[in-house]
Amino acid sequence: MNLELSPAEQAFREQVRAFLRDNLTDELRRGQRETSSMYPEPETSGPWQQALQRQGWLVPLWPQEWAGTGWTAVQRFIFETECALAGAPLVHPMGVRLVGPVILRFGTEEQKRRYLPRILSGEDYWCQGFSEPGAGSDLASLKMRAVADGEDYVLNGSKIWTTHAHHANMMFALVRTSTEGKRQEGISFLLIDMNTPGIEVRPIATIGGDHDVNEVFFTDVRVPQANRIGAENAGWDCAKYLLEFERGAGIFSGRLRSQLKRVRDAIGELEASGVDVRGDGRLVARFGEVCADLDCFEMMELRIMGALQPGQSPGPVSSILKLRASRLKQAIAELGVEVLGGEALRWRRESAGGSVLPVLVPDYLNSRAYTIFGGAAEVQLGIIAKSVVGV
Amino acid sequence: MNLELSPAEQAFREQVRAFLRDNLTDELRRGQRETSSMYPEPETSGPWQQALQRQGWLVPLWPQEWAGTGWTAVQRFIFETECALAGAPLVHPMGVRLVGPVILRFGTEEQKRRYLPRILSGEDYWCQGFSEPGAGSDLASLKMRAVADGEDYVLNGSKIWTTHAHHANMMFALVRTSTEGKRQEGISFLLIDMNTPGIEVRPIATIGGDHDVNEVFFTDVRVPQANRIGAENAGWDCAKYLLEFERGAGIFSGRLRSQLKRVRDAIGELEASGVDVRGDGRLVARFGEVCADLDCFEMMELRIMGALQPGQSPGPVSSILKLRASRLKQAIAELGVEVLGGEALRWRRESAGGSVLPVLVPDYLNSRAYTIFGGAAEVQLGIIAKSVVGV
Amino acid sequence: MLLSLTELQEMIESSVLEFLANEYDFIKRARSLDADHGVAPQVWRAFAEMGWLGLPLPEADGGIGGRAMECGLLMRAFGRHLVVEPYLNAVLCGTRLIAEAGRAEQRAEWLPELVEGRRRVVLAHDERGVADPWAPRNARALEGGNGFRIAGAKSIVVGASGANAVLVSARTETGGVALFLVPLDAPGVTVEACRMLDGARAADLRFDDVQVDRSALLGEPADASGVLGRIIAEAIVSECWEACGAMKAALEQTAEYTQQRVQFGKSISSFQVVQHRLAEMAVCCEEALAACQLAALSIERDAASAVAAAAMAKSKVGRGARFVAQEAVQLHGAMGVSEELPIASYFRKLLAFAQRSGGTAWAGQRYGELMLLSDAWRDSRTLPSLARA
Amino acid sequence: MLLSLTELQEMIESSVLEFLANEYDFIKRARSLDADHGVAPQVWRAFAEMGWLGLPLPEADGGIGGRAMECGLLMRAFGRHLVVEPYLNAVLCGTRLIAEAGRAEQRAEWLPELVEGRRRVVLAHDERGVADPWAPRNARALEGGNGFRIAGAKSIVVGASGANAVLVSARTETGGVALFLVPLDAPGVTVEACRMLDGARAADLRFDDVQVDRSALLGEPADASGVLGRIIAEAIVSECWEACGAMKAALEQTAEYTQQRVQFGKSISSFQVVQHRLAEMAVCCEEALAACQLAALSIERDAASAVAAAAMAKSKVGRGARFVAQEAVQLHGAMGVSEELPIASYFRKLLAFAQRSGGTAWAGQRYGELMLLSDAWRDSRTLPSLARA
Repeated sequence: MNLELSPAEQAFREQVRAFLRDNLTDELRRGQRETSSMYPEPETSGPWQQALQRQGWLVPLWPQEWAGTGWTAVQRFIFETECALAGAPLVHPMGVRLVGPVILRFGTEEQKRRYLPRILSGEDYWCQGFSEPGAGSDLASLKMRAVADGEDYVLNGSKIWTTHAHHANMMFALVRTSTEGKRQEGISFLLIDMNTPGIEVRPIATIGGDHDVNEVFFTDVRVPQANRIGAENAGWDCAKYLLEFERGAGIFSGRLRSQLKRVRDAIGELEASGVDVRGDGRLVARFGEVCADLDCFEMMELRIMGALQPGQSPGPVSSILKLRASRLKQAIAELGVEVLGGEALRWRRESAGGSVLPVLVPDYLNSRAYTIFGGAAEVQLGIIAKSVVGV
Repeated sequence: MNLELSPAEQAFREQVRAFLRDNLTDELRRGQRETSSMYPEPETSGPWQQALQRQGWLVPLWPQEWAGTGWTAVQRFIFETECALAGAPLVHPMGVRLVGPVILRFGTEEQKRRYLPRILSGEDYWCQGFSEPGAGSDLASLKMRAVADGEDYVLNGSKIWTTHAHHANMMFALVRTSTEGKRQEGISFLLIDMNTPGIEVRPIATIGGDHDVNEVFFTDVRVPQANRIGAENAGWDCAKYLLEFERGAGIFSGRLRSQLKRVRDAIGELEASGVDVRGDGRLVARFGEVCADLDCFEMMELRIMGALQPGQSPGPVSSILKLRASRLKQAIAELGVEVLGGEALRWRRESAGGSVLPVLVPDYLNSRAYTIFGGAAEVQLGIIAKSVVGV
Repeated sequence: MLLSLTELQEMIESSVLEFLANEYDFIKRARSLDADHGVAPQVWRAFAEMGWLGLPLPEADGGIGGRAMECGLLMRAFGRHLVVEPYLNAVLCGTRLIAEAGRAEQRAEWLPELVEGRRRVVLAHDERGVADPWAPRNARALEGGNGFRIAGAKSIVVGASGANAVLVSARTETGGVALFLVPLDAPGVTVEACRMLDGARAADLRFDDVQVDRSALLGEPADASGVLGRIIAEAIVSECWEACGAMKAALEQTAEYTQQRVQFGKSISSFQVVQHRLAEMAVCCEEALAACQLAALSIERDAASAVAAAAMAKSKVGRGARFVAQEAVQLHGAMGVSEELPIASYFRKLLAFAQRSGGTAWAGQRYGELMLLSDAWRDSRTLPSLARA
Repeated sequence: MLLSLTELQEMIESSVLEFLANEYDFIKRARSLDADHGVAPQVWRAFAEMGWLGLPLPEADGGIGGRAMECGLLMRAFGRHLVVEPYLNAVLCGTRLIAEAGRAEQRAEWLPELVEGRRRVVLAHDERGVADPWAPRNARALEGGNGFRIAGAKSIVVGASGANAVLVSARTETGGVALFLVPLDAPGVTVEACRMLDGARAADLRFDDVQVDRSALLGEPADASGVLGRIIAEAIVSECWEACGAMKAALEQTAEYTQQRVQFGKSISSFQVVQHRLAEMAVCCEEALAACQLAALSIERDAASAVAAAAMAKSKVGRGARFVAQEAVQLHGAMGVSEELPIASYFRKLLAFAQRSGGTAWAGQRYGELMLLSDAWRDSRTLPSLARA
């Protein structure tokens, strides 16, 4: 085992840094830095996606004939880490990391030719229609009906917690096309144009005060059956593949370190204004513990993700990564609030002069969602017990 | 609500203090102070039991015709608190608090006349035969057989975790007299002379290095049926009553504070020898938090136990007291180890000159048992969820 | 010893709960959230009519004579309903300080209108970067002419926007602390309003050499640190009671939600981990209540114990509040991080509580320092202390 | 970058595990527990035969040339089997210091016999009341005559009883730190043996003006704090590896026990709270392993990072060790607090680990101080650091 970079890896790292130097503007950096919600707004993520696409680095994990890079897992770790530490925006994942791979795997040639280029160019902005009011961690209990009618499906029902539905022009959704048999067997995977009549998007206010998620209502919405990916009632396979693919895609440690930088910068800001933050030994100790947690997470992520072969998924051990990443996110955010002390009582003072202080409280509030969405902590613990411990 | 003592309560408190001044010798205090296991040795608890018995204060909760004191709940709280804070030994509870009340409630007149005076005098030293290798938290699954044969039962099987069985001349035990019907319905409550042939006591070494508990083996042990309390197969009622009575009997806050004193004394000892303990802000904070925990526990215990009518049990809320008392015990013990720092690496240096340092590590190790014995923390949480929260 | 509530205490608690249940449910609460300065006029008027604006005042001043316990019960109900109005800083600090420390003419001028709800005075004490509520302030009052010149800044003063005057704490040249009654429209006072994490309103105040008459000095020209320290301690205990009410409500709502919410074919309250989590929350709530009761019942024993009681309660309730708030949100799932249910508001309320008055962790350390310096902790904290032989 | 073990590493790990599985199961371990000085002669001999007594030494010195990773893998296996012998303080500290810092004649005199297991030298560095392993010592060495006079006391020196000599760290008159090779039978040395929490043996040493020749000074008469500081850092990382092995074994035994133990008609591993607890323990074990790997792989990057790597690992592994140890005992129920199963021994081992070398909490604070002083934490800790534009 060693962490030394080979000459090729070293050269690659230099290449990434050069790209970041040339393309990552201060404005894009600021956009990411001032984001307290899960994903930056399209005006921040969009231009960055285009820069990556120009460079040919937008979709490292796609097949090479579809703009994939063919990188090794270590290269991808280097790339993600360098981008995050440089403060680059997060690319909105719904197209490139979620629906794209599903279309690549299960779509027809025509579907690929139609959707993939628009995903790469950013022309389509996607949202995910999975959760429903009654179906959260228990996704298979979803109820939204799609009834075949001629060449279309007619959709009735609603989706909830739909991130950026208010920005999206396309949605990929799981819908119920049959109520026969096992619950998983009556689900289909549909691509839906958000401009179709009968779709209504209602914003949901969230704990941190951001508008991130929505409820989306469907009333007699007609979607061509041609927009179905895979066979009818085989949507659960698409969903499983999507989740499996995502497990092999996320590299979080750089992003978490970048979040910790924001906390460290807040300490600097407060001290510059005369507040003695580091005089508090307990806070220093907490900073040390969070740093140690982060360092170990990074090592664990590198060891697991960096050892993958192309197309390989880490398997159940990814539940450990997911659990720890979400808790670390929360721990860093909580440290930010501790650093603020009484200043945390202030709600959303406007950011002035690039101050990071106003973002810390919303960031903490929003961080509570990280152990809920995308497989709650309780679900991850159940997987770890069964698959890692083996009880 | 107020915490002011009435003149009568005040006078009672003075009376208790006077008694302690006159009867609690330095030797008894030291015996308790140097105890790291759950109960002091008989040479410490015995003389103190006799002093209490002489004063008529040994069994406050027994009926007055059987030496009970008729105290109010607040008086009992005052008594227990004053005794604990003065450093008085813990009275061994097996006779006076566990089997005594069962005999009082379910015993025949003859059984009462035979056993109760010997409990009060300390002539009989009791141990409890409930747990078995396969029956811990799930007590009703106990298997030790008692087969009727003439006027006797013949006992075969074993009991485990039997505290002070090596000191005891008597055991009260739950035995299986029937395998029909529900598991709880085939259990009888027996009093067993430990000198009966066929009983073998094997010491069990424990994590803290003390000899506290034992395994007790029974091979064709003949116990007169006359030693059964209550009807055959009705022993579960006795056990339930015993547990219920015990719930209304324990006052822990003073004992916990006395344990904390030992930790504070250790700080003093270490500082006297040149170690700077209080320079560690984290330790100071931890001391403050443990103090706060203890204060609140005391208030909670006073509010719940001090409001009881004679014979009343606090009900399921006692699970909160039990849970918190056991965790506080552990927290105080853990604080003791933190205070020791590297000195904790030393195993059982002989106590010299009344030093409390050697007792702290065994105390911490033994404290881990408090969330296991007598209703594990998990069992208490289940009761709280069902009966206090109501889910 | 009396371990149950007195009649007066029961009456106060039930009347506050009844009023809030009718007039301050989660929907009606929006009136206060949206009102100018976070004070719905009809609510503040009702507080006056119920006598609560004089709760801590002696009957001679038009009050009810409530002590820490009575104030605590009211604050617990306020916490349960997430009351937005600045009752704590206005009534339990501002009004009470005037009643306890004010000179006769100050009392006569202010108290009747404060109790009737026609004016409001809040305490302006917190300063940026000074966590310890009892530490000396940086604001200064220099004697000169026929009065004082006040210079300094006060941070996030709850209820300051919309108040008629503030009681500014400032160091005097003799090294003591004095309180000054300063109208917010006095020349040199800058008021920058802000919204708070829990929906209440506050303001940052700047005093640029504000000239006040000698009559602005609260009370006799002596050191006010004694009365101020005690009232800050009581205010901290009151804010613990408020948190205690919010914790209990969050627990109840979570227990109810987990019983309704079905996943994998059963209510999530039937999962053992959920049950244990709810049980842990219930334990935190019981302990928090005990902390508040102990603090309220022992805070008046002597001056030295007031700071200790406040630090003790803050440490204990603060730690429980963090756990209960986080678990309440977690067990609500996505609903917990949205505004679809009140639980997010409880989370913010409890976070605000934890950050206030120096913060939870600081309180624990302060209590540790106090306890390691004295031997008070060696005695029972419930039984009155007695010289031990 | 290589993210799997090298052949050498795999060979070391499998041979150690194989040896211990055969020769050091929980029953055979009693040989060492009961042996004089906690060292079973046949075990120490076997260590020598396997080459492990020279593991960290260059091949030229009869060693294997193992670095932090190789030593870590061996220590992890030692932790798994709760090895009692003082390998860490004898080989990874004593022998290694002589190899790295000793003069040619010292190396020639000692190394062959140390590697062959015929003699043992341990480091005597810890002093009562000095938690920070890198802080200056109170023991002093005064130059005089043809040598030095050493005065001071060393506390709980692991493996000292039964050692032939100790390496004493002491402050010299120039303010630096020097190491002296002192035989334990030298006049003025008092050895008070004691048993340790984890079953190992140690001794308190007192040096009452012990006169040693100039030749007792390890290495050239220069400041040894550099090499000593680095080797202490590596020793702390090694003790983390050892804890990591003990944690994993405790987890495995607990998982197995909960599957066998039936209560209320089912194995307790089928209770959801037990499953989640085991899962949390497994997460702690994975993180601890990552901490050890990262520390071992980065500790040699530069001198400054050695202390940081050790503090990081100690903080992380220490916190996980506490959780795993406590939960392992709790899930074992009464079996966990008895000596009927090995789990109580694992608990004591992990407690001893947590208390060693300044303790877990101290390590976290130290790491925080280091990280707040430098900007090292801003960069990836796995990718080699690079000047950032």
